[in-house]
Amino acid sequence: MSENKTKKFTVFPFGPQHPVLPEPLQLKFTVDEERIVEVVPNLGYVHRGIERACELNDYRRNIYLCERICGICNFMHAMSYCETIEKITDAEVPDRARYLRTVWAELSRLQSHLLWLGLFADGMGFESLFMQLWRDREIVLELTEKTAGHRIHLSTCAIGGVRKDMDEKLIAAYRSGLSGLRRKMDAVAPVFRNDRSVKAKTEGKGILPKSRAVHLGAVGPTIRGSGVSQDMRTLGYEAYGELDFTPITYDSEDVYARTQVRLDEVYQSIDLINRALDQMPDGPILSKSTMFPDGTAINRIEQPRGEVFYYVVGNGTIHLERVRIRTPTLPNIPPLLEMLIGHEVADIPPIVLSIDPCISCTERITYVNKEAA
Amino acid sequence: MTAIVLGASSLGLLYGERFIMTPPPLCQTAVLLMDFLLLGYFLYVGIKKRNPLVMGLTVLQALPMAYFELMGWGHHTEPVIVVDRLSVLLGIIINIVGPLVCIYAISYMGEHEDHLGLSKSRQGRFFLFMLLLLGAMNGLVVSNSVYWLYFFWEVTTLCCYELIRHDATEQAEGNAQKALWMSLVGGVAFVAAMYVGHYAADSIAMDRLLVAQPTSLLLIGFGLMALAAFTKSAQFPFHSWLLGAMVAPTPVSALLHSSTMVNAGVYLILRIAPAIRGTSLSWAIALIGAFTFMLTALLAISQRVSKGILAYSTIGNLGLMILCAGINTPLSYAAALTLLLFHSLSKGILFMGAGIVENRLNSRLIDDWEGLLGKLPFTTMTMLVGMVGMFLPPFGMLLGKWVAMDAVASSPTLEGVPLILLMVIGSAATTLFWAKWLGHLTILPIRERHSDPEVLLAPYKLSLMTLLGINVLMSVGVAFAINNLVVPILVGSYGAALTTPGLGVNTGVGTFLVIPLWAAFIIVPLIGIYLARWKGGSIETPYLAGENIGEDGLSFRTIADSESEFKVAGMFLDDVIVEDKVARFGVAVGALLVLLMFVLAVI
Amino acid sequence: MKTKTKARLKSPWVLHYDCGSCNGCDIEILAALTPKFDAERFGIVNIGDPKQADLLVVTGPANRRNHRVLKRLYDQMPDPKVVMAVGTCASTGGIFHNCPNTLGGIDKVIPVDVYVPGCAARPEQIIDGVVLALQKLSEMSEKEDD
Amino acid sequence: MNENYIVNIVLPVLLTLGAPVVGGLLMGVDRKITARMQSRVGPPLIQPFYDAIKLWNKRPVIASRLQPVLAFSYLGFSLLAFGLLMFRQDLLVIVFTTALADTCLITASLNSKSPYSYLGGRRELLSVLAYEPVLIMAFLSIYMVTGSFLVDEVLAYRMPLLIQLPAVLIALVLVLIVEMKKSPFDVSASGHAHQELVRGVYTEFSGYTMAMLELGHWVKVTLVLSIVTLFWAPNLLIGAALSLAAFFIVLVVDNSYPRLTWRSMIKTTWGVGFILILANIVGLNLMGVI
Amino acid sequence: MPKMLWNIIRNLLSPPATIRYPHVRPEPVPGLRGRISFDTDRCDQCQDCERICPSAAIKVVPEEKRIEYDPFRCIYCHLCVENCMQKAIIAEDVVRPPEYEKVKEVFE
Repeated sequence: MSENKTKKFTVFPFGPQHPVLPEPLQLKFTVDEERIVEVVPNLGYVHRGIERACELNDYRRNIYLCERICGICNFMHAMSYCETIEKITDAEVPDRARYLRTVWAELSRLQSHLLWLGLFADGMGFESLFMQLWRDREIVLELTEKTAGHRIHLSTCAIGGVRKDMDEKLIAAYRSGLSGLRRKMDAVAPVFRNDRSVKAKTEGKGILPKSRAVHLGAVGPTIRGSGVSQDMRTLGYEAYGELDFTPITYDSEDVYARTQVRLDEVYQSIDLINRALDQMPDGPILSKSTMFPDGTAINRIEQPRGEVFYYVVGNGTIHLERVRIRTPTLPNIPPLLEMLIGHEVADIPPIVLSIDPCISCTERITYVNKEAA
Repeated sequence: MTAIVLGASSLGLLYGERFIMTPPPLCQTAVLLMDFLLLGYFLYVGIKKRNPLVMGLTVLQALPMAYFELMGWGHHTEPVIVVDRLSVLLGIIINIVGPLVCIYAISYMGEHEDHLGLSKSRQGRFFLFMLLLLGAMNGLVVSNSVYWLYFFWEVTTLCCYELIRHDATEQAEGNAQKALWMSLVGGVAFVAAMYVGHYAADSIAMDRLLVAQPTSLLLIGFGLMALAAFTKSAQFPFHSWLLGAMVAPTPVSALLHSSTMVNAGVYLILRIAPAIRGTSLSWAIALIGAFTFMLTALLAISQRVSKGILAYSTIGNLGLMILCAGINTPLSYAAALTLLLFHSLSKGILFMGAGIVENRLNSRLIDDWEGLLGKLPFTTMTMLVGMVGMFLPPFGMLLGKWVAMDAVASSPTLEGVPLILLMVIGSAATTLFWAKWLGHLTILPIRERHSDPEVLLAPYKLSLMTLLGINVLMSVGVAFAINNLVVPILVGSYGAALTTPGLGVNTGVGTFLVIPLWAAFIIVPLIGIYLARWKGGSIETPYLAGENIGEDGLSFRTIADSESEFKVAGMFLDDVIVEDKVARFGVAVGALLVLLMFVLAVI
Repeated sequence: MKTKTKARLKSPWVLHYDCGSCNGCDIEILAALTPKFDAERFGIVNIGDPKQADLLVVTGPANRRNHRVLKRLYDQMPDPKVVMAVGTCASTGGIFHNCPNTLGGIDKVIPVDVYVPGCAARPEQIIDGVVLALQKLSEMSEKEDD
Repeated sequence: MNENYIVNIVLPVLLTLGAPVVGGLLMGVDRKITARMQSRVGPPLIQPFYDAIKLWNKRPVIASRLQPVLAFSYLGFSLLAFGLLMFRQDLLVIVFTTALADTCLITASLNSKSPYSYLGGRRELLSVLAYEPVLIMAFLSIYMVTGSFLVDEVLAYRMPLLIQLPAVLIALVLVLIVEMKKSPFDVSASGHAHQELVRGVYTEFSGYTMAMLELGHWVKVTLVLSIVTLFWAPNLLIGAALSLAAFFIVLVVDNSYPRLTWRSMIKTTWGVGFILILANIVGLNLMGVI
Repeated sequence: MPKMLWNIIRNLLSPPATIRYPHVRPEPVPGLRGRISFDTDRCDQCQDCERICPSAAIKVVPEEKRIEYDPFRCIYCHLCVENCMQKAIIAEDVVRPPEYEKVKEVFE
């Protein structure tokens, strides 16, 4: 009976307010029964106009504005902004400041990855795992708080260096805190690596073939999970060049691979911080520069979610001519749309979360996918 | 008019004990003559439509019949007509539901022909076959002579064929021929059974065959009859004709599914069941029934067409009855009878309701029936009650299913286990497809729009309400129904299995508290209505992740601030249950099981 | 205290909506639910469905696109309900005061009962804010009875 | 007043009315233990009651005129099923009555025109499909041992059912997981961990309709736990301990698994459940017990 | 065997990680970026803080020797504290409590 084959689809909005998404992002799903046939993303709920505000502000105040592009990778945004300005003004960053920045950048990454692993667990419906990871994440937050007096925003980066120094006590606290964290991660890691039910949720889901990942321009753990060794830290900015860093990649191209990349990077970050603390030289932490930025610079660094790109044009005044920021979630959205097709509604949270969407980073444009729309 | 007379007379028969009659030989000759006429017509159809299957099967029964007749074996058939309590139960079903469907058809065919834009009404022909079918069914359930039984059997085949092809479309023609050849397979089996009866018991009178010493040969005869029954009751592997029958106008389906045709098969199995108690044949019959029940319940989930669901549900319930008949204990026999009675009553309502909706909405897809409760409140309410009546307590159908479960559970463990497994899965799947349909029909619009009030023709209302009334009354007074309709049948061959003490029905292993359940069934929603009145509440827009638009809240804002309406579609799981594949599997397993049945009969 | 009011105080179900925040407050709200702070001790559950929520927790400044979502969510919450603006930017716009697409604090869109300062607000502050919000809820509840 | 009258009428009625209270307390215990497993303190024990009272007193908002009626019917029929158990009636009728209650819930969630609620309702249907056959099979195996579906007779059976039907009890724990909407089978709605379907089947309920659903849910959980209690019928105290143990196991399972899909739910409940029950029945048969 | 099992059992048997705020208020970390207040006696109305403040939460009115500070606009970066030549901005290690109203603090 041909009549029996006439299909009707269910169409529903996923977001902007949705408990699985901590941030407003709308995905309009068309599903056949529970199988996804079409996804249309709808962004812009967080659009604030930060780039424009950056041009209005005193360029020194922008550090704090850029920091608040995203509360999760806040330090990296501030650092990237400072680095770009430093590139324009040819400011020399003291060695100790470079190491401190590296330490804090990796601390941010730790915080972000632990947060993500927790949210991912929550998205899978694994509440106890979520709670456990967020409990362990508090160690990192305590370190952040001890460093800068605040749990989230370090606000320690300044043009030409950093605002705060670390004393011996703090370094000791870092060392013991991180080794405690490593122990706690050892207890949780097998759940992500070997647990059969978690594997059932992640393995084979959200496949992003290597060629498509390159073609669509995925970044960060998303592309590293597809076996492409692309990591801005290999550029050796700040102290990374001296820390013997190699990117982590996995080849299975699915949600599982992306989870493993992030899990491994947690350990890697702990190692990097420890190594940076070992090698940290003494000396000043800030070099003052009085020159207003005049010129153009670009800067690429690796955020927890991938490559962030800063482009700043200064015109020799206190205001900047143009600030352009491309955050890692934006290039990861086209791959996300491809990953989702053909999977079930139940797979939406793990797959959507597997690119670690940071909408508040991405907010600057409304993105239209011509293929899907 | 005929309807009322028929109904009344069958009720009258209820209080007679056993009615035996042998018509004069002239009648028998007439039957013989008509039989060959019928076969001649089938042959003509086969030749005209160039359908070798029909031709072959017709010849395959005409020639043996002629030989049988020439040898004069068909005359030890006294008494020709025996009316016992089983016949009476069937008679009641046929003569209550059947005429109601005919009354319904008066309105329906009018609308239907308006719809098709026919210049010349073909209703005369239609009602001729409808009534002929009812008559044949009546004849079928009272015939004692296998010969007469066979004749009426073929008459129902004829009526069925003619009714299915009534609309004269290509599809109708094809499906009618499919129905024809499958029924003819049953005819062939019947003729073979006659030979077997003759050789094994030297008689083709049912009552003698049933009490004869059961030899292997006789069991094969019963197996052949069961095979004939499977074709009529559309069990696997012969399920497809009943699905094809949906192309006919709805009253045909209503009649075929509820009171006639398909019941013929169940009737035949119920008839032979006492004779095959405790044999492996009986178990094999039960297995086929159980298998059909399970598989059709799953297949019904995958159906988008309303009549398709109903058709699979019919096949499944017939399977359940055959399962019960096959288990062949007093309890299971009672279950089969209860199911038979209530299935007819409920299915009639559903088909009639579905027909009305189809005429109004111009669609048979249940996805299009979304929110019907707001559009056609009367018909939908009736259908909802009919649906609830199919699978939920405290209605009679569920009572029957419950007795069936008790019965299956009481069968010997190792034989019972596969049956139980098939049955519980089928039963859960039944809940699934009914409940999802039920829910889909009740989707209410956010704002109550004042649409035109539903206008229903009087015959529609009359037939729907009467049938619904009878269904509910019977379900409430199920104790009465069981005591008067079911238990007397049991007393004859099995001994009573069901007792109806006080408030409920007792099977000896469990109690179904009919009256308290009914009381709760009525009181709980009433309290609910009262509570809803008291608490009230404003109707609000649905949750759409905060992006609703407008008062209706039926669309949401999406990319580039465009509007998009959200949609919900039914659940069919047809990526899991691929109809063609599952049906093919069913036919294959069904065929194997039929083979197994004969093997077991021989052993 | 009446049972009704007490039950309301003991069971604030939270609907969290992120208007345009930097995620800082959002993760702190989540952190308030996790073991170290465990807001569930007070019956707080992050329910995610406006129809069942009592307490709307908003982070980030309202902007030209999401203000209608915020309004709709607020409207969909049945009374009695309280709104908590968490973080500086939800209160006034904060650091995003001069961003061209923001409208400022969420009180431009919906009435706000409690403002929680901080950038990002700490879980302790959020818990304090909930306590304040509940006091307001209790007043509302008692006023309703009069 | 004679004693029979008390035992046969008054006690069951009281117990039935007490079911929501017991269920609520169990939910409180659930939240407390779950919290402790996540190294949290957790809400007070009577938190579920606060929730329910609060919900009851919220401003009524409904999704359709039918919704509150069906929501109450869900509660009413759940209570009816529990009442039938307390009146020591037929086990199969109890299952069918819970199916009636479930149908009310599902219809209520389907009829509120909303995508999330609709998807949730469908999944709820699938979870009924997952647990109902296993539950019926479990009852059939009880019947095979005791020779009756009447709870009365099961209670009077000479030895604890657990001794003969240990595997059936494990299958019942699976049912309990589905019934309690716990991970890994919380596909239709989940209490805590965030659902892709928001609140799934509960999405469109709020205020008093939601309160009734909560109560109905508690009653159903209590019902399944009471059935577990039957497994040590000679001494119902031990039975109660047994059911609490089952309850605890459900919590442990809830906290050690993520949510799986409905496919794996049906595969697990049917696969594991049927195999356990069939193995048990066939085993008993081979040993000549039944 | 699920890998999470041992974790939850360990959690069940060990005391909870909750700090029981607000019944127990933990000691603030040294250097906590908490609320700020202005010492008007030391302030020389240079307006450095107003210029440096990223969220424009401070407004100095030199004519009236008045400082308006909006704690609901402040992002607590303590940039003003560091940059104040006169050390007139006092940083406390207590966080600003929530309020029903957005009140501006005025120092005169």
